[in-house]
Amino acid sequence: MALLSIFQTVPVHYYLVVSAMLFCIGVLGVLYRRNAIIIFMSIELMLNAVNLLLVAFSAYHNDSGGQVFVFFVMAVAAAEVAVGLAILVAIFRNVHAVDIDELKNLKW
Amino acid sequence: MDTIFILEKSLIILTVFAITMLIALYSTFGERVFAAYFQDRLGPNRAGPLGLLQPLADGVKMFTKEDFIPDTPNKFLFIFGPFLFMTTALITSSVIPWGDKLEIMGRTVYLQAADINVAVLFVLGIVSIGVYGIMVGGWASNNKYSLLGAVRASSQMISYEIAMGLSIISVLMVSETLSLRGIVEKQHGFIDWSGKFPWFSWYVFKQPLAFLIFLVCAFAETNRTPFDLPECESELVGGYHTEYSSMKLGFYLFAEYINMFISSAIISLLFFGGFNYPGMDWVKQQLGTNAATLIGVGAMFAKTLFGIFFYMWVRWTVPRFRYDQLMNLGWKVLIPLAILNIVITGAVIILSGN
Amino acid sequence: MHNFTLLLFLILSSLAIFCGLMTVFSRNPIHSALFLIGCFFAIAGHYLLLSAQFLAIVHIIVYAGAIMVLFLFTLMLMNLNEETEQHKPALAKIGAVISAGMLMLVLVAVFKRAVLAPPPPYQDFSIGTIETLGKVLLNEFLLPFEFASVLLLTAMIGAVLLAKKQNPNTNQA
Amino acid sequence: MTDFKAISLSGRKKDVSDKSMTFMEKLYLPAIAKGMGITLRHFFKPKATIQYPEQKREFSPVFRGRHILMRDENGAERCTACGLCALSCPAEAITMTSAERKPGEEHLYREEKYAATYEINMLRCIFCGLCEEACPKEAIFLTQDMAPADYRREGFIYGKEKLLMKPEEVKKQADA
Amino acid sequence: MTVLLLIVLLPLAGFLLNAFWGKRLPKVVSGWLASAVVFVSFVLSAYYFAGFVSGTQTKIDADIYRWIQFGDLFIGFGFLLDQLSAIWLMVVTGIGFLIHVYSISYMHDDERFAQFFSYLNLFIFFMLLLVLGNNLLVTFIGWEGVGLCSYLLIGFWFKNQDYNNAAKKAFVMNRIGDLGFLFGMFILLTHTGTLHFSNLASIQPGVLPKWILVAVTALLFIGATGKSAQIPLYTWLPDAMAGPTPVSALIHAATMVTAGIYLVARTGFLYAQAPETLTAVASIGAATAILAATIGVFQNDIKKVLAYSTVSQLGLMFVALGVGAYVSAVFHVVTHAFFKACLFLGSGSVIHALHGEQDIRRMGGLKKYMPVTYWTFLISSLAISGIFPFSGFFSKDEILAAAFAHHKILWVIAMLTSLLTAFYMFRLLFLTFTGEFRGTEEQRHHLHESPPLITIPLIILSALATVGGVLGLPEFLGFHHWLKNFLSPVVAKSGAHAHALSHSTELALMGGALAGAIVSIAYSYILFVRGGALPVPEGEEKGITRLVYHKYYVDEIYEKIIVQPVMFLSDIAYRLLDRRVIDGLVNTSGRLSMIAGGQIRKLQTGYIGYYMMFMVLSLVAVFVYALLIRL
Repeated sequence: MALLSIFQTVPVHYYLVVSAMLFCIGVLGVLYRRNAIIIFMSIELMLNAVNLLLVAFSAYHNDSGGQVFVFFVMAVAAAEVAVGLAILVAIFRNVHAVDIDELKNLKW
Repeated sequence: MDTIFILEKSLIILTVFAITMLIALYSTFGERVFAAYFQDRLGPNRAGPLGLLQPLADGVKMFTKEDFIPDTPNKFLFIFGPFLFMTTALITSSVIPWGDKLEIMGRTVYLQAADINVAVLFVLGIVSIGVYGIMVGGWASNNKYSLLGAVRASSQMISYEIAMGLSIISVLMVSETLSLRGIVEKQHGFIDWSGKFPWFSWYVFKQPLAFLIFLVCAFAETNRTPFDLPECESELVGGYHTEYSSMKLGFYLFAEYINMFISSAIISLLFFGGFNYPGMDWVKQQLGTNAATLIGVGAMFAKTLFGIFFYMWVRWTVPRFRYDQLMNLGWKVLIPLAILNIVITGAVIILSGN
Repeated sequence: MHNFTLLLFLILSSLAIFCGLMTVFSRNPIHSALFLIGCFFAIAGHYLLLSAQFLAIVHIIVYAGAIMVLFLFTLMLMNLNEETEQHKPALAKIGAVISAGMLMLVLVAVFKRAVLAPPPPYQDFSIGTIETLGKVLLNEFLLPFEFASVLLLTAMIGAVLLAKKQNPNTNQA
Repeated sequence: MTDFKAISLSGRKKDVSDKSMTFMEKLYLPAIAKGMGITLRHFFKPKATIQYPEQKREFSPVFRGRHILMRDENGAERCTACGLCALSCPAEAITMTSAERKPGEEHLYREEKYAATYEINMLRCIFCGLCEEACPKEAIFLTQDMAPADYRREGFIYGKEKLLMKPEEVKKQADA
Repeated sequence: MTVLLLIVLLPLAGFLLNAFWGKRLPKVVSGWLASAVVFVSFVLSAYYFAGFVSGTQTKIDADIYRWIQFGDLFIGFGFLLDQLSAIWLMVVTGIGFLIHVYSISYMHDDERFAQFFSYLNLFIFFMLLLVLGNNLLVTFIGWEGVGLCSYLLIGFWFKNQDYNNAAKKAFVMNRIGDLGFLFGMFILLTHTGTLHFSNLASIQPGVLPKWILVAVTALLFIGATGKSAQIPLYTWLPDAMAGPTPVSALIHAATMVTAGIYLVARTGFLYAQAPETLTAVASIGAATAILAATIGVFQNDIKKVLAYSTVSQLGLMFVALGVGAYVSAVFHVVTHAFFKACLFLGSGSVIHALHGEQDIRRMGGLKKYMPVTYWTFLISSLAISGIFPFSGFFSKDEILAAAFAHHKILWVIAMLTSLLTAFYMFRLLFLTFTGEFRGTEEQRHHLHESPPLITIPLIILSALATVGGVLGLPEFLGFHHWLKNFLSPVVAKSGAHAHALSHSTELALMGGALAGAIVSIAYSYILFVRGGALPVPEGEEKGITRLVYHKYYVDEIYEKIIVQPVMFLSDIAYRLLDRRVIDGLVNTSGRLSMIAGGQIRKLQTGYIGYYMMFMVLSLVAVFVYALLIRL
């Protein structure tokens, strides 16, 4: 059955705005918090904002390439989280903090 | 979407829900009776005839006990945990095909709440969410034993999810579909005459290694003995539900039995042909579709109930693992074995030329 | 029906944004993580709305089932609570909000100017199915797919190496 | 590896060795299957449970249960409050006070002297039966009954009203 | 082509094997491995050579791959094998193999045995590259490569500072010559656009301006003087005797030093168009020949005598080239390779027996201790002196005849040189092998004939020195000059005009030379055997003798007029330019960036939050720019 496109009711601009908002919330989280893990989560949020837009435009252009891209983004996100959290755990073990304002020893 | 369709689906959903609850209810009873039997005892038999009203008595007890909430900063999460665990346990039953089709008044009714084409993935997804119930509840309890139990549960579940998913992949390679109904239909009957030489059509005979891995992982995912480390009494008092009482504890325990039921159902779907039974074509010819389907439903439930029985049987046979042994088994044995199984399956598929 | 879709979209969007904001502003890191999970579920709902069923479920499995569990796990292991967390000075917070708001404004302004092709009258619902995706993934994108697998393997090894406790006195792992 | 052989008293001893396991043993599957077989066998075994209120297990003939103060064939108390039972009791559970029989009480007490009160603390009693042995008048016996449970400690100090043989039992005893 | 490539690559493989795994191999294995690869190369070369002799083999000229290409410029990496290179192939691999075998015994006590063989193999590789290159650039690679190996091998015993200096001297002198070579190539490349021999040869006479031809040939000849030790760049060769004796035999007698001859012969078509250069070549060759011969008369070091003899013989060859007698030059190269290699190896055998003693004043009477060495040495000395019927007689006579035909003065000088040659060679022979032993008792006690691995190459080489003359029997006596016919496809174009001398004149020349040689030998016999004369000790020379003994003070003159001014200039440049200007600039820029870094460093607070804030703000700025300005 040929259902009507979702974009007849929900203009694709809406998705642009929603993902822009999600992205900016992610940016806000990165700037606002000092806990490295929450900053990490905010980065995930930004990635997901982009994913949402990719899927939306994949549907908009009837092209599955966008969804494949989302797939790769997920793979990268998973790898990033695995390594990033391992690094954070290692840092926590050494300095007992995941506060980015305390982790400033790399400036020299 | 016509009204009858909605009505039909609602009926099925309600039935499935009721049956799930009922079976979970009587699993608690069954657990106690079977435990007794394995220990040469009789088990509860006083409430009602043969003790069949015992679950009701338990329920009444649970509801009437004091609902204790510890001094925790996360009261909402403390209440939310069991709720979440219960919900995720129940959601899975929506994609399970309980039987083939019935023909009632010219309509073909499939005995399944929703036949989605990625059902296997759906099940995996829901199972992966299930861990939150334990984590949230255990963390919100504000108790180190609960937290340890929750951490153990989460690491155990996400570890064994991998092996479970990998073992399913080899089944999917044979069945070439992600729909549970499709997988069941691929295991039609009991003997498969279509190949070069006849062989059992059930996947337990085609993928014995995958079955074994999946079975072990199912035990780990449901936190059952010998993988019941998250609640192991001798180390962690009660694990993640140490602080729970009354019906919130009841939900946790109940959800565990629902999980057992669902995982048994999935094992029977994936490996034991679900609602298939030997001679089903003959029965269909002789007695018609509806009768054959009903017998199929019976077969499905028989397999599932045997699965539950098997859970209890194992519980009273195999001792609990140590935590490092558990992780070693998951990461160093099951995952490599599952990957090996995928490779072998792929090789066989390519060599057999289809 | 159409209004129903729009309503669903609005509900999911507001849920996602609310959960996103709560992720940032929750004082307790674990609450942040839980709100982020909620946000991911809303996004998964969006995917379903866009008829990307496979991606929706993979999204749940990967993000909710694996990544966020890892986050929660780490948080619980470190036992980070709101009492232990330091917060930025108010000035920095205001600066953060202003910066993010500026970015938001600029992004919206950019998107407003975007010239898009006319919306398709009919949607091809087969692009989100696992068959189509699998074919595209293993034909057109085979090499990136392999690279992704290598990336994950590398990440796994790296994570194991990093997380391993290094004890110079003993050789045991 | 020292081949260490110990003497097995129970006859069920197995020699323990720490030799490395073979591949089949490492799989554990045969061992698990064997274990499952054992549990399944027990599943079908006859059950050892005795459903108590309905079914009761026979006591052994030498079982020593709660005490009873005997009456003679006429229904008179046999006890003369001589105190030998209290003296012989290792747990010092028995206390009594004696009294002189008044005229007209001959049908109640067999001798001139009788126990006005007779108490046994059932929490102290060890059911050794020495009182039974010591009694010269065959007045106290340990029965096959069990001392029933109670909610209060006082309830376990049995006075004469609990210990004394019921009048209707005199007939039964005579028959026996 | 593959086989050709194999010839070149086998020694390279031997070098790599010995360089990387040589230390782990037993000495015997690494030595024989190195010899074997050269032997296989020799066999393969012989296959080609036989093909050329029988006429079945044709010229090979092919590029292996496009090496340098941009615009019109194209230089391939390729090989050229014709009769001329085939002869050199035979000489290099054949004599190289014998010397390898000889070295196994000679070097067996050295701890860097495998390294020595790896250098030898590398040298053979570069030499083959030099000989087989089909354009000047490939030849130049080989040219530089052999120079490098020469440096490595001269300084092989680098713990001795003198040896190191000798190696450096050889290297620097060669560099000066190479500079000429390079400039010659540049000029050629600029004006012809190609370096391939085949393309250069096909350029018609008159196309190139005369001055270019003269300049190119002169510059190439400067390169040749460096490599072949001619005036003014000859002083490195005697010093190069610091290297192990097999090195002297291989590099400084038989192969590398003939590279200059090869280069001139190869580019003969250019020289043919520049007679001015040819005259210069002949003059320099003659001057070198007589100068080196006179110095040789008064040398007391056995290897130095041979070294000056080599320089002198090379001068003779250049005379032959200068008068256009290319065939004679090549002929003399071949025969010279035989007897000079034999002489060097023989001297090595003597040195070996005397445990490193090189001064002939402390030798004598070795004949009875080392008969094989003596006899082979004698044969080679006869050959170099031009006694009939040894090979040197024929080749030297050809050169003399050609010189006579060209210009009488050249003939006189060449004749004098050959007389002196006969004299000092036999002086050397008599002082070394006859009379009484003048060394210590210790040395006498250990005197012994060398082992077979040393004597067998000596015997083979002396046999070749004896019969080598058959390659070019004189035509005027009615014989067939084989070498001339063999080389005719290559050197015909070079315009080697057959010297129009009558038979009687040639016969007279031949007789005169022979007679002169015999007289010289007799004189030295009277002087050193009968008279028992000994060279005067150090510092007691008088008059002209003293001048000659000190090699005409050439080294000292070079020191004064070239080295010291250069050093002085360098010193000034170092103090002024390097220290002040260049170092100052570098240090100032470094200091500036340090100061700047020190200031900018304060931006790096280490707070990730600030960095991210900057990132976001920059992003905003970029977007604003894109929105407001671009759109």
